[in-house]
Amino acid sequence: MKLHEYQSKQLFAQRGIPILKGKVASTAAEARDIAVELGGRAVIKAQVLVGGRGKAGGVKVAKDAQQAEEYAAQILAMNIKGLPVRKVLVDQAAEIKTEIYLGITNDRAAKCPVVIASMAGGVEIEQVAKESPEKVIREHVNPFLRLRDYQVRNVAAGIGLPHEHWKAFGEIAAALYQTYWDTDATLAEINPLVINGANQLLALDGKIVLDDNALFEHPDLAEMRDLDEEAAAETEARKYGLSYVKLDGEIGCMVNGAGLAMATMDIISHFGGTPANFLDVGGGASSEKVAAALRIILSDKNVKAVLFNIFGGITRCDEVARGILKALDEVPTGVPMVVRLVGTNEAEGRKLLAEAKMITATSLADAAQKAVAAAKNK
Amino acid sequence: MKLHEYQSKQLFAQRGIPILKGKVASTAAEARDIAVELGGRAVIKAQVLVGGRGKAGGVKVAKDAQQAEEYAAQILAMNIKGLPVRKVLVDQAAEIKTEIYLGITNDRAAKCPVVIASMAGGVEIEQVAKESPEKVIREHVNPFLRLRDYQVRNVAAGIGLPHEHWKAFGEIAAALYQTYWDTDATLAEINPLVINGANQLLALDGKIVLDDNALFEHPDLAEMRDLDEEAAAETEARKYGLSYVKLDGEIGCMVNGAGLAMATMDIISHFGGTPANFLDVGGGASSEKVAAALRIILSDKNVKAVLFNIFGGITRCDEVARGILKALDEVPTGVPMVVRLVGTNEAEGRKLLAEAKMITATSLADAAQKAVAAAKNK
Amino acid sequence: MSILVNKDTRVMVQGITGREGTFHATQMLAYGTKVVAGMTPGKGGEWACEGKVPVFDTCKSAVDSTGANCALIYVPARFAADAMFEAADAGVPLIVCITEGVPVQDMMRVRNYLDQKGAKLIGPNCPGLLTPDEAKVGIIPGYIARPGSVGIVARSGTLTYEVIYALTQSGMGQSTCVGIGGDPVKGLNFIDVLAMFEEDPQTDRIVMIGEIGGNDEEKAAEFIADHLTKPVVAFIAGQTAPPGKRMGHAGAIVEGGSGLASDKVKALEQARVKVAQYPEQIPGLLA
Amino acid sequence: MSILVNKDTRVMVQGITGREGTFHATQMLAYGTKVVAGMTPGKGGEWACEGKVPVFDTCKSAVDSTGANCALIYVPARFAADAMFEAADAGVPLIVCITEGVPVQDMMRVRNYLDQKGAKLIGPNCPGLLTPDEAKVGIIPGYIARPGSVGIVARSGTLTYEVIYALTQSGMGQSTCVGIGGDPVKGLNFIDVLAMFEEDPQTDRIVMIGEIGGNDEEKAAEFIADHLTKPVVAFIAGQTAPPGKRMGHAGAIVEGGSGLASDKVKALEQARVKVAQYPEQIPGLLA
Repeated sequence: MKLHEYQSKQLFAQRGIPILKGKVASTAAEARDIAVELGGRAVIKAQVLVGGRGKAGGVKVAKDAQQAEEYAAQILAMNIKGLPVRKVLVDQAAEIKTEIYLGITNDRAAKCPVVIASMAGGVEIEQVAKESPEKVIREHVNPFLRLRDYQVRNVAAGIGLPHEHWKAFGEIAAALYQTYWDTDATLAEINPLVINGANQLLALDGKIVLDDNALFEHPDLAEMRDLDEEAAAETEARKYGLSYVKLDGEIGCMVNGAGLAMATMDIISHFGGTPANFLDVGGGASSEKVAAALRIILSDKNVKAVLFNIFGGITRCDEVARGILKALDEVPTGVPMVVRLVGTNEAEGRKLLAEAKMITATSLADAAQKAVAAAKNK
Repeated sequence: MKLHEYQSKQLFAQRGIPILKGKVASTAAEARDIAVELGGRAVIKAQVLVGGRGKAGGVKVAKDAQQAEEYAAQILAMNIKGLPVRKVLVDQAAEIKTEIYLGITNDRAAKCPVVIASMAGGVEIEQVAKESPEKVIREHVNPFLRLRDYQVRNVAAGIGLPHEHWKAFGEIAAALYQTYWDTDATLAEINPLVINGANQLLALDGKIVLDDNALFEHPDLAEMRDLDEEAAAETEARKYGLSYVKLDGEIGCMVNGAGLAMATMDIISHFGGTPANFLDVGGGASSEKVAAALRIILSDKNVKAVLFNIFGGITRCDEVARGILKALDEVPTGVPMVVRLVGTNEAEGRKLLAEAKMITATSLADAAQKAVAAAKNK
Repeated sequence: MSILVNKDTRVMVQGITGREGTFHATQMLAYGTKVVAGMTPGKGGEWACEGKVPVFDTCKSAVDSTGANCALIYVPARFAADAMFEAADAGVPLIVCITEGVPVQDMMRVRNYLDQKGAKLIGPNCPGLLTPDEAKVGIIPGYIARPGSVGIVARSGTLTYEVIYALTQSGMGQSTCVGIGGDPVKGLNFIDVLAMFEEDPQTDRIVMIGEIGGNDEEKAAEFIADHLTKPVVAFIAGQTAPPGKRMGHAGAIVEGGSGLASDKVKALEQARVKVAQYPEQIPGLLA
Repeated sequence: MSILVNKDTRVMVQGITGREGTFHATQMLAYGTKVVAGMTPGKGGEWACEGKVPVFDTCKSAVDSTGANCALIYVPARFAADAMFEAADAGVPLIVCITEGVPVQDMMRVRNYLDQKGAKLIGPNCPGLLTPDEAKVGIIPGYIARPGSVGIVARSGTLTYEVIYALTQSGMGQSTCVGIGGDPVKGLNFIDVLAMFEEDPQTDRIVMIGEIGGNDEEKAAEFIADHLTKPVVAFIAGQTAPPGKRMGHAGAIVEGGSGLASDKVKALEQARVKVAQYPEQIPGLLA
C-alpha cells in the first residue's frame, strides 16, 4: 500500500526528520490560504500515487498566493497517468544547493533491509543505478542489529558527503530507518534530501510503501489508505479478502492462486483476447467469497465474458461451484461463462454446474480459447 | 549492584507482574500503621542485601497490627550476617498453595541469558540444582530474538505446570524478561512465585542484581543504591572510580589491576598476614586517584601497614609515585608503607619516592613479607 | 530417490487442531505420509485426526517424543514467525510453512535465524512438497501426481498443480514437486532446489515455474548455464501484468523497471532453457 | 611461529585520536608493530602518531585502503559494542578490545554476532596480545618480554605482566602472551587459546592465569586433561576474596557457591596441572 507524499512526510516528521512547512489542499482557494500562511511563495505539488508527476507538470513553484491559487487550480484539473489529481500539497519553497537520494528498502536477494544513497538525488534512483552505478551506495542492514551509526557513516563516506553534514545526515538516516521498521514499510524514501541555502538538510519529498501483509499490525496506517486512488472494485474486493487488480480488457477472470491467475491472463492474451482483471479468490475459497468475486467482476462494464479457472487444492471445486450458482442467483447476467474445474472434489463441482448453462472446458488452452471466442461473439 | 526486595518488586510491578500490597517501614510505628492499612494480618520482612534472612529470623507473620509493631521492632533491632536491618517491608499475607522458582540470569558459558525455573521454589535454587538437578529447567535465550512465547511454554511444560496457569505464567515470565533486559540486570529472580488460595500467581519475593558496567545507562536505577548497606569507604571509592572492597585484615593494599590486587591479598595471606582491603586503582591511574585511594585505605583504623603493588602498563609508575607523595602530604600518617613499582616509567617513579621514607621491594614475595613484618611490628 | 521428503520423513504439524491443519493432516495421513506429531499450545495430551496423531504443547516435546524431522506450519500469519523459530530451536532440519501473509520484516529475521541454525525452510505462502507415492507434506493434491523422473520447482501453488496435472496426463511422472512460495523473502530458492535435482539420481528433467517480481529467475538462469547438466523447461507467469501492482503474491510485482517477465524469459532463453508460453505446452517441451 | 599476532599483523586502531589510543599506538609503533590505520569518525583524512598513521572515518575504508587484518579498540565503553560490530562488518578476522566496562548484555550480542561473522575476539577489558619482538597489540609493556617458548594466557592484565616479568627474569622467553580479559562474557577463552598453543610449534610450555568467578578454569582443566600434551602451570587469583563481592573485574565474583578459587585449583590439580601459590613461583614450576 502506497502512501502519499504528505502522509509519508508526516510520518517522517513524527520521528524527527526535518521537513518544510506545508499543508494539503483539495481546492484552489484552500491552496491560496495556505500560501498566504506560508508567506506567499510556495510549491504546489500534485498528490497522486504514481511516479512522474514532475514531468507531467504536477509540480509548480508559485511566486505569490495569487499564483498558488492559479497553479493549484491547474493541477487539480489534471489527470496523471490516468489518475485524477484530487489533492495538492502546498509547501514552503526552499533554496536547493544539493539533492541527495536516501532510501531504505527490502533486498529480496540478501533477505535484509538495504540503505541506498546517492549524491545524484532528485531523479529516479533506478535510472541513476542504470546509468551511473558508481554513484549509488548500498549498505545492507542486519535485521537483528538494525541500522548502526557506523553504517550510516559508511553511507555518508561512500557518497562523499562533507563531514559538516554527517551529524544531521546520521540523525535523518536513523529516523528514516525507524520509520521504515516501525511501519513495516517495504520502501521508505527521501528524494530529494536537500541541503538548502542555510546549509541544513531537509526532506523535500517522501515516499512510503507499506507491506500489505503487515497492515494487521498497524490499523492506524491502514486507515491512511486513499480510497479515491483505487478502483471501487478493488476496495470492494479487499473487504472480502480477494486479490483483485482491474485491467482494461474484456474477459473477466476468476482464478484460485496468484500464479495461475497471472497465467490465465497471459493465455487469454496469447489466444488474442484481453483480460479485464487479475483475481485470485485465494485458498479455501468459500461460496460467499466466490459470489462476491463474481459480483465484482461483473461490475466492470467492459466485461464480455467470464473465465473461471479453478484448480482445487485447499480450494474445493464443489464450494466454488456453489458460489458461482449463488452469485448467478443474485446477479442475473447475460455474459457468457466458461468454466474449468480441476482438482479436489472436481466431480461434485461439475455435477453442481451441469444444470446451469455454462460453457465447460477441461484444458486451460481450451478454456481460454472458448472465452476469447465468447467475448468476440458478444 | 543489588536491589532490595521492595525495590525489585516495584520494578516488577511496573511491568505488570502481580505482587502483594505492601510498604516499607523504618520504624515499628510505621510498620503498625501499614499493617492497619492492610487490614491487620501482615508479613514483616527485613530488607537487607544478604541472603538467608529467613533462617536468621528476619521474616515473621503478624496476626494483627499490634503484633506487626512488635515483630518490626524485633527485626529492626537485628543484625543479619553483620548488616544492621534498617528497613522492613510490611506485606499482605498470602495463602500459599505452590512455590515456584523463576529467574533470569546471564549464562557466562553460553554467552546468553538463561531462564531458570523449578516447582521447588522458596529455597535457594543453587541448593535445588545441587540436590535434585532434574527439578531445575533451563531455557537459553538468544539475545537478539529475546524471550519468545514458545520458550516460556518449554519452561512451563518442563516444570510440569498445569495448563490452567500457563497464561498467567507466560505474562509474568515475559514481564520478568523485560525487567531483566530493560534494567541491564545480571539476575532478575522471583522466589517464590506462588500460586495462592484463589489460584492466582503472585511474586512473593523478588531480587534484582544490576550490571555495574551498565549503570551509566540507567541513572534512575543507580539512584536506588542503598548507601546504608555498604561501607562508607566503598561509597567514597566509587566517586573516584576506584574498585574497593573492605575486608577485616590489617594490611591495606593499593594495587593496579584486579587480578594483581587479588593476588596481592592472597600472597599477604600466604605469608601470614591479613589483607585489609581489595583496591584496584585501575589503568592509567592519575595522581589524584592514587591520593584518594590512599586516603580511603588509611580511613580504615585496622590498617597497620600499607602495601603498594604497582605494575605499570597503562598506569605509569611516576604518576603513581606522585599520587603517593601528594596523599602523604594531605594525610600525614605513621603507618609504615611498603612500595613495589615495576613497569612503565619505573625508574622515574622510584626516584620520586627515594626521598620519602618508604620500605621498597622489587619482588612481590619480598614486598608481601616486608608488609607482614611491618604490620606485626607496629 | 527424490529430494527433501520421502517415505521416511516424520512430519510434525504445527497448528494441527485448526480447521485447515486438521483437514490437510488427515489428507496427508490418507496419502501415507508419516504424520507423527501435532503441535498446538495448550492442547498437549490430546489426539488429532481421529486419534491418529498425538498433540504436544511445544515443538521440543513433540520432537523429543516422536523424532519428527520435518515441521509443517499451518498457523495464522501473526504466529508464523514464532512457529518457525520454535521448530528451528527444537532442532528440526526441514521446515515447511504453508501460511500466507507473513510480514516480510518477520521473514527477514526468520531467514537470518534459520540460516544460523542450519535449518532448511520451504515457503512461506507455498503449497509444500510432494514426492509421489512417498510423502505429501503440504496441500498439493496427491491424486494428480505419479512417481517419475521430472522434478518440479515453482513459486506458485496452483500453477504447480497445473503442471503436475499436465505432466501426469502426458504420462510423465514426477520425482519431487517443490512449491517454494510467492513471498519476496523466503526459504529455499530456485537455485537451491535446482542444485538438489541435479544431484538426485531419480530426476532426469526439471520444470521451473517462475513469475514476475525480483530476479530469482535471472539468477537461476545463470546457475543453470553454469552448473546444470539436466534439461530444464520453464514457464514465467505475468507477461500481461501491469507494473507497480502486486499480483496476489507479495513478491509478484514489477517495480522500478525490474522483475519483468520478459527479462526473465530472455535470461532463461539465453541459458538455453526452453520457455513455455502456457503451462500445457510444458510436457511437449520436455519430451 | 606464535599465535594470533606476528610481524605481519596489520593493525587498525579504533579510537586512535583519543589520549590512550594515541599513547599506546605510539608505543606499538615504537615496538615495531605494523600500525597501518587509525579510525575515528569525523577525523578521516587526518594523520595520527606524528604523521605516521592515516586516520579513517570508517573501518570499511580503513580496511579497504590499508589491508588491516586486526582491529584494536580503545573507544569508551558506551561505543565499544558498535566498534566491534563495525570491525566485524568490515571483515576484520581478529578484534582486540581493550575497553573496560562494557555492559554484559552488549557483550552477549557482540559475541553472538561475531561468531556468525567468524571473527575472533580478544577481550574486552583485557591488555591485548604480545608476541615478543614481533607485535604488540594492546597495552602489555613490551620491554618486559623476551622471545621464547612459553605461551601465556590470562584473565588479568597486570598479573600477565607480573608473570611475563618473572619469566623473563628467570631467562624464560615467551611465544605469545594473551590477555583474554576479566569480563564474564568475552571473546576467546582459555580453551580456545590453549588449543592454539598446543598447535603452535614454537610453544613448548604454557602458563594459565585464572581467577575467581565462573567455571572457565574448571572447563580448561578438563580440556587440558583430554587434549593437551604440553605442560601447563597455572595460578588462580582470589583465594582470599569474600563471596558475593565483585573484585574489580566484572567476572570476578563468587556467586551461589560457584566460582571459588579452591574449586578451580582442585580441578586443575586433578588434571595434573601444577598450580603456583603466588606468581613468582611460576618459573620454578615450569623448569
